[in-house]
Amino acid sequence: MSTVNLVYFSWVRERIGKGEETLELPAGVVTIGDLLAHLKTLGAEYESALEHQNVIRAAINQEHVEHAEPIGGAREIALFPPMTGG
Amino acid sequence: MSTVNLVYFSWVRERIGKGEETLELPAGVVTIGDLLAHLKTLGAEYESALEHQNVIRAAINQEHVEHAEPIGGAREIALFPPMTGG
Amino acid sequence: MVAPVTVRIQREDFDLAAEVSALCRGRTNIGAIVTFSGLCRDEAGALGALELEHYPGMAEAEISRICLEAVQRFGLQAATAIHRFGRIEPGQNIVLVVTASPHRQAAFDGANFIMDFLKTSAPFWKKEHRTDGKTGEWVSAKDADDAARDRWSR
Amino acid sequence: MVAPVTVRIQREDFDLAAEVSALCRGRTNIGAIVTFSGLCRDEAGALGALELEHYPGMAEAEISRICLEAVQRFGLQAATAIHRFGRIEPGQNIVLVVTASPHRQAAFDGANFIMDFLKTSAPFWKKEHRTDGKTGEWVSAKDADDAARDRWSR
Repeated sequence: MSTVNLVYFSWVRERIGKGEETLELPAGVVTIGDLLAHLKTLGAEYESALEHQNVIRAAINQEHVEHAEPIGGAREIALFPPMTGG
Repeated sequence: MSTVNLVYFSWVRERIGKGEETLELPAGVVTIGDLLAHLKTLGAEYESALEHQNVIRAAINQEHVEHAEPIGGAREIALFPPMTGG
Repeated sequence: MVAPVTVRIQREDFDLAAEVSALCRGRTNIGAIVTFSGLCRDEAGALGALELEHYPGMAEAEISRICLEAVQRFGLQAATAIHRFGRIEPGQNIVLVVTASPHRQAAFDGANFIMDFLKTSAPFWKKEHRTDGKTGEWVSAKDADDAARDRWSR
Repeated sequence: MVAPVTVRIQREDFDLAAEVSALCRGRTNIGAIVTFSGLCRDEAGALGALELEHYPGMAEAEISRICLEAVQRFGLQAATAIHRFGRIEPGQNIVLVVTASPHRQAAFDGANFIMDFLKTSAPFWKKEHRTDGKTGEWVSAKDADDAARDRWSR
């Protein structure tokens, strides 16, 4: 088990119903992809937020990463939709 | 014979030694190219200014033209080096 | 010499002229300054306001990375990027980018590059508040923005 | 509605912020404003000043033609171009271009296009006054500027 701070933005945040949380991750959760699959088992709000898994973007310690990226000793993992700034 | 106002800029003006003049053009002067050839017969200062004839730019009535352009009833013809504004 | 990259994420508006002056200060060989201001459009009267959400910390970090890459890639003398968050109404500023270079094309390309990457990589999200009072929708990312970014990797 | 193209040839300096404000006035759907400021470089201390000669009348006419073409080609909402003449010292402004558009790439391309054509077609000539007191040389036109212009006809 490892502990990680999760932060959510935009409609991912709205659908999950909170902006951040701290979770214990099971040993099988190695990559961002594993994390998304794990979160979807936690309830309908996660399922709704992460339904179209391929559009979800992730950042580890405030840097963009692919879904295949190992979580390693991440302090903070962020999940959000494609960005629309500028 | 036709009468035309000529204006000169930059080193064309400096070498000819004046910024403008009014000239009577002989009937054989039909194009800008003819005009340049005619001017070069008027003295060493014109020869020096127009020596490299292909770099000289021309405008008729304040619009850029090629050397092959007929002068027609031009009110004002300008001769100058390549531009270096901006 | 001031550090070549200035990045700020702020709720308040910015002052174009002040940012250009700040970027020029102490530099005597600038030949070209390009600014890009991104404004909130009124969408023919349909849009009441945008609400901009951002990821504090990462927004600064990501835009700084983009600006530094632009400085190196185009040989810029300096670059400034300011991105606002919170409620922004039509006609108001959203983002400012300023680039300085001895030569004009580098300044143009640097600002264009920063905006293309900022659009697709800076962690900001826009929600629309419509004048008809309907609940706002989140603005969708555009494929055209990805394409604009990808042309720089050619 | 203000006319979409504003062109001025003047001895005095210009005010970037004032020109941007003037161009925005009465327009509520601008999404992007790009400005280009061209400055006199100090050439590592060698340059004392530039003396800019121009062809009065044609300078306005030619820059107006360029701006109108940019407005039509890129669908700009407005364009402003101001070119100074007379003595200009290092660090001082020479030229300003401002473009406005609903979308960012049109604003960037419009300003870039105007500058490329202004460089090669607007009747201005620069003479250098050097700090070593030597008689100034006329600045030569650059092939690179012709090439920059010609890429727009592709």
